[in-house]
Amino acid sequence: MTLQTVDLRKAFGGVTALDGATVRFRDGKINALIGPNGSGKTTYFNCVTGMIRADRGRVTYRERDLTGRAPHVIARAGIGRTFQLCRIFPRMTALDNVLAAVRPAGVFDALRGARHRVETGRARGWLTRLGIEHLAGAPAGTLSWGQQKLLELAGVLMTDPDTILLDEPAGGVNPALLDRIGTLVRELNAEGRTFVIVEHNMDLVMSLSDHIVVFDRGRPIAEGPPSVIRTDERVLGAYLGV
Amino acid sequence: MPSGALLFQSVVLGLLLGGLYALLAAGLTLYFGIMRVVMIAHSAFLILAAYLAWWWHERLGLDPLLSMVVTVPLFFAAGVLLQRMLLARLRPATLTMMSVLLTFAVAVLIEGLLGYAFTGTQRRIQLDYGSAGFGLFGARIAVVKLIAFGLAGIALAGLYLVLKRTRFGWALRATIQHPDAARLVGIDTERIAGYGFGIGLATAAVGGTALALDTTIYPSLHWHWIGPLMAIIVVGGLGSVPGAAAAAMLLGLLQSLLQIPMGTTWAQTVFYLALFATLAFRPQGFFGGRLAQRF
Amino acid sequence: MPSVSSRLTGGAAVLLLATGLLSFPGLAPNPYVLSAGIVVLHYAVLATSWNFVGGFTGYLSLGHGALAGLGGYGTGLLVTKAGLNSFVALALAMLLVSALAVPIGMAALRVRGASFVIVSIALVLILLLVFQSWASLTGGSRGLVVPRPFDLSRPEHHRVFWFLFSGLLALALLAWWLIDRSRFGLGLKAIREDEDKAEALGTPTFAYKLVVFVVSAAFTALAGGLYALWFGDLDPVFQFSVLTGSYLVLMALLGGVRNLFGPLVGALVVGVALEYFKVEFGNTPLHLVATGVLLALVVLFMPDGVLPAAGSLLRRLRPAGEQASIRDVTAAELRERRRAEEVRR
Amino acid sequence: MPTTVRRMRWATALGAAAILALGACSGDDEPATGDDPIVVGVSLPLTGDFSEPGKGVQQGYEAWAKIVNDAGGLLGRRVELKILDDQSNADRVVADYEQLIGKDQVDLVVGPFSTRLVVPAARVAEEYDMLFVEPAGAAKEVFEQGFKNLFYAAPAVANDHYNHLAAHILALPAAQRPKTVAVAAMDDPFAQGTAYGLRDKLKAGGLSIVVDEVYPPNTTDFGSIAAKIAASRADVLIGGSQYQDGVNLIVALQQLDYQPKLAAFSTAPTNPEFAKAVGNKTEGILSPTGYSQDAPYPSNTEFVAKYTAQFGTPPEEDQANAYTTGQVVAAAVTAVGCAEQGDCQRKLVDWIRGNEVQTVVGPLTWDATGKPRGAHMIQQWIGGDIRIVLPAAAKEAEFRYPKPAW
Repeated sequence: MTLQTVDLRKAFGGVTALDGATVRFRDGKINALIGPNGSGKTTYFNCVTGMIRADRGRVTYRERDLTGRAPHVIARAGIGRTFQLCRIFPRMTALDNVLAAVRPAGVFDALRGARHRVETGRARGWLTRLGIEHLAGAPAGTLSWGQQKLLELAGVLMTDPDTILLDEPAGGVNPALLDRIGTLVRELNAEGRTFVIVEHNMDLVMSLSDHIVVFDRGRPIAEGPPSVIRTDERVLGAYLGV
Repeated sequence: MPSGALLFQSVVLGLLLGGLYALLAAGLTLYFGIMRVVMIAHSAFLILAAYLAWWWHERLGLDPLLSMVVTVPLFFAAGVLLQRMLLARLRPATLTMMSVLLTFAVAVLIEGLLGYAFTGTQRRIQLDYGSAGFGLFGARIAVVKLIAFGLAGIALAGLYLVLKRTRFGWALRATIQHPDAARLVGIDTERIAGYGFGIGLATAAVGGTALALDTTIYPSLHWHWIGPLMAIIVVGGLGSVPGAAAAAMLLGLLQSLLQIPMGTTWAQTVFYLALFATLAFRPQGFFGGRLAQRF
Repeated sequence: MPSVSSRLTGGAAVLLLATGLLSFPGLAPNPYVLSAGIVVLHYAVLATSWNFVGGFTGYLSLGHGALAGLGGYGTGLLVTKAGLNSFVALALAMLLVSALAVPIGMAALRVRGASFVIVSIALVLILLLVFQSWASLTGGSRGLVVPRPFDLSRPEHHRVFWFLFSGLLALALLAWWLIDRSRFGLGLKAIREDEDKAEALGTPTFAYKLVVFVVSAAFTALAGGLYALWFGDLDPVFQFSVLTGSYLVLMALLGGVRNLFGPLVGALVVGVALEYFKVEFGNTPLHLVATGVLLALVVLFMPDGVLPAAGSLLRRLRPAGEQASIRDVTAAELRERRRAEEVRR
Repeated sequence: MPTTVRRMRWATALGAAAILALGACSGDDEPATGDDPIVVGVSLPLTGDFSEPGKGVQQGYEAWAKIVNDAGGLLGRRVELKILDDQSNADRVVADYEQLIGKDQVDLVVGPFSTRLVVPAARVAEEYDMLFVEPAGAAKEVFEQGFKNLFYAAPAVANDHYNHLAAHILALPAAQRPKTVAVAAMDDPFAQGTAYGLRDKLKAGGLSIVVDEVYPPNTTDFGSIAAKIAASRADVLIGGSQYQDGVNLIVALQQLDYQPKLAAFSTAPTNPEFAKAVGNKTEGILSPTGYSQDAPYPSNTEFVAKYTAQFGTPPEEDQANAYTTGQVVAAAVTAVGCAEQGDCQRKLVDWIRGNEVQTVVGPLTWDATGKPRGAHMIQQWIGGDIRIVLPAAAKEAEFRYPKPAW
């Protein structure tokens, strides 16, 4: 039914980043992907979204085989993602950053003005919802770190994805904003969007997620609801290096 | 049908030429490995070194090979300065593109200055042993070509030893493979990158001297070299020194052999065809080089 | 939303340009000045055409001289060998070059930056070889003489071609402006800013790049073909010269690649400067030195060009002019973050 | 902050430079001088690929202007040269003549160097109805463009350079006559013209062409071509060379120890640097020449003496060709009695077409396309010196065949 991978494997030179990752996420839920540094979480995201081609294994989403497809194809299949270190288009305005996610329906549609009324309205709507509407005209590079993270999310939401992969949404974010992001994820989830979140902030993970997958050395070692994961010995072992 | 002697002669010439290509391509691929910089000015420095060797011979009457005593350290310093003063100032986000333009500008600058200093006249070192040669299994090998090949071989071997056997080489390889990890273990990557550039340019000094022994030089000659060299580093896999050396020998040999049926001009196209074929079918190159995929 | 003032500036620029283009032939004191003007205008068209790729996607091609040369030779050969009408040949040559740009683009754009530049330079060098060697078709180094399309005296010939080039420039500017404000243009600019990110948002980056490369090639070929009809003598050495491509890059960068009129302004400055260097230092290769130094300075200190630099200068004169410096700081931050990200990957 | 400030400064500086450049380029039209010299415009490749021969041509023109002026000028007016640099570039050469004729309003124009540049330049002159005598466009293509105002000021076009040699070889008894020919020519209209002129005549005479190579002008490595030629063991070697390529090919052949019975190279062997460049292994090498310092024509004696006094060395072929160009123009101007743009140019053209001109390379006449009617002399390196060996009437030494080893 949902996003799943079978035996995903990826090595960089001699270093194995993914070592047979077989994972199935829960549709309509907030999933979390945790694990110690270097356990392959970001590589996993990159393989799922087509940024990196896996050496072996399959990626399927809603019965569709997405293995080896280009990133834009995967994005159009309904999987949106943010990046670990928040990537925006720094020399474009915040509004244009969001509008850049509009997908033209054809050649003539592509040549229509970028600031079309309907889309601009939608884009402003997302900016408003994320609380950065007042910055719509500012070059994105001049926004603060937190504002950039929100802006990136606005861009992803503009593509109207069913599933959203967030790579460390809490990284470098102040507590007030952290709360807002948490609330936002819950709201969006309630509207029917599935989340997969890579995160180191355990408080956020435990309070937010319905289902947790734990990675170690490029493969899942445990999964389950927060209550189970919290007490799993293998997880503790992985984190403590036992 | 070409005779066996001609074929063998062409193989010998191709190998001798390939050696020089290998040395020059090694320098070019070193820069790319260190900084993701496509160093257009590499062949301009090559011609500069050739001019210095020529000048050395012409004015001082000394053997051009001795000019390396001056040019190699000089080029090393120039490489360090080039990296530290110019390339390090570029914004990382646009480094690859802008460095091409910057080194292109340096190449044009060198060409202009060479033209200003020595005019556009073609120059050639006249050596007593310039037309000497000896026979080998029916092929004839010119002494100067053999010296050039020997120089290239020694310089390549030296480069290999520096990279593989010294602490500096270890740091350099670490910088190439993982700049941030290298920084974490206490390597001053900026300085190492500078020295890496110096070594790259020093190979151009050796190559230029080797080139000057047996060919004519003129200021705009560097365009003639940069195309094949860039093709070689792409075919070899951007950033892979052994890959570049292997591709250089192969393409040099191929060029030499193709000259028999196709003539010199068409034979040169082999480099570009290999370049396009590589990018179209195997962008990561044919001899490894994991960097290529992303550039 | 474009503000009223920026619309006014834009309108004034268009008006100024139109007036300049229409009145120059009348003002030129002699045919020489007019012909020198055509050379600059030709550069302006080429630089604007180059800017479809360079400005929108950030891919800097050093090989556009080759596309212009192909347009020129294509037009010339279709006139001389196939006996076509000059302007039919021009249009057909444009289509042929566009078609050829597809496989070239596919090889060059598949991978990122560095390979693109390498291919663009290789394109010039390989075409030089082919057009020199394939003498039975191209005339080789003997050159190709392209017949004049009109039977006019030389000054009249110049005047007609001035207006033809002006029309082509207007067309190129119009097309650039249309793309600039379109969704397609926004996608291209996103590629320039962050190609991975643009693709992650669903933009088919490869197709976008390819399309805009072909559009750029088409305009470049038109400019080259028109030049061939005007100039009459084609020689591979001059048609397929890396230096031509570098002049285009210099012009566009100097003027500002993100600005509609940037390449035009750059062509004006560089074109006039080339003429000036020739007058001042004609007997030496110092024009190369000057070109090199200028290019290096632009790359090091003004990668955004004079127009944006002048714009931010104006902004600084007003009180609230902190934006530019803020952006520099963030760019530096961004760099650190990118680095850190690559470590973890 | 610092970056921004620095950027500003550059913007200002560049803006100022641009304004200066614009100012400097506009409106420096020269006022006509009172005593009204005859201004002769010429564009020469003083930089770029052809800069070396370009300088030779320049010296020839300068010598001509000086000698004419020392003798009182033309029609009582001083001759003044206006020389522009075309950087060996066809775009520039056209702009230059455009400038000379349109802006500077010169009275006469003469030709640039190299066939590649002559054709575009001649078209400008043609379209402004200017007489165009040129010293360097020797390839046959120049005369196939339908130019009506063009004249080549030398004894013969490239294809006819070796006529005397071809006739001599084909006249040899069958037993001695060479059988096989190897040709290597630079991809250049002039160099190919000379080589192919001889090649085609020998082929028509029954010799077989075993190697026929073309190399681009920028070739520096001749190893492979030399290997092919050496492997063919051809009796006759024809090199269509400019200068350095000829030297390189000869050295590469010597490295392979190839010894032909006859070796002919265009232009290279007549260069004063040649012997030193090939390590003095010059024995027997042939070359055509349109000019000899020792030629007995009266104006030549004067030219050699005065040129040597002016420049310290005797003139070479490039200088002589430029001088000849000047002589042809001067003869026409003197005969017609005018030198300015307009109708006068037509009269000058008509006069040259109908008359014979005495020059330092002998008497010259032209056909309707501007092609001179004559052939070159053949020189051969003998005992460390280059001597005229053909035609028999002009020979300074005996033609040596087969040539001694080099």
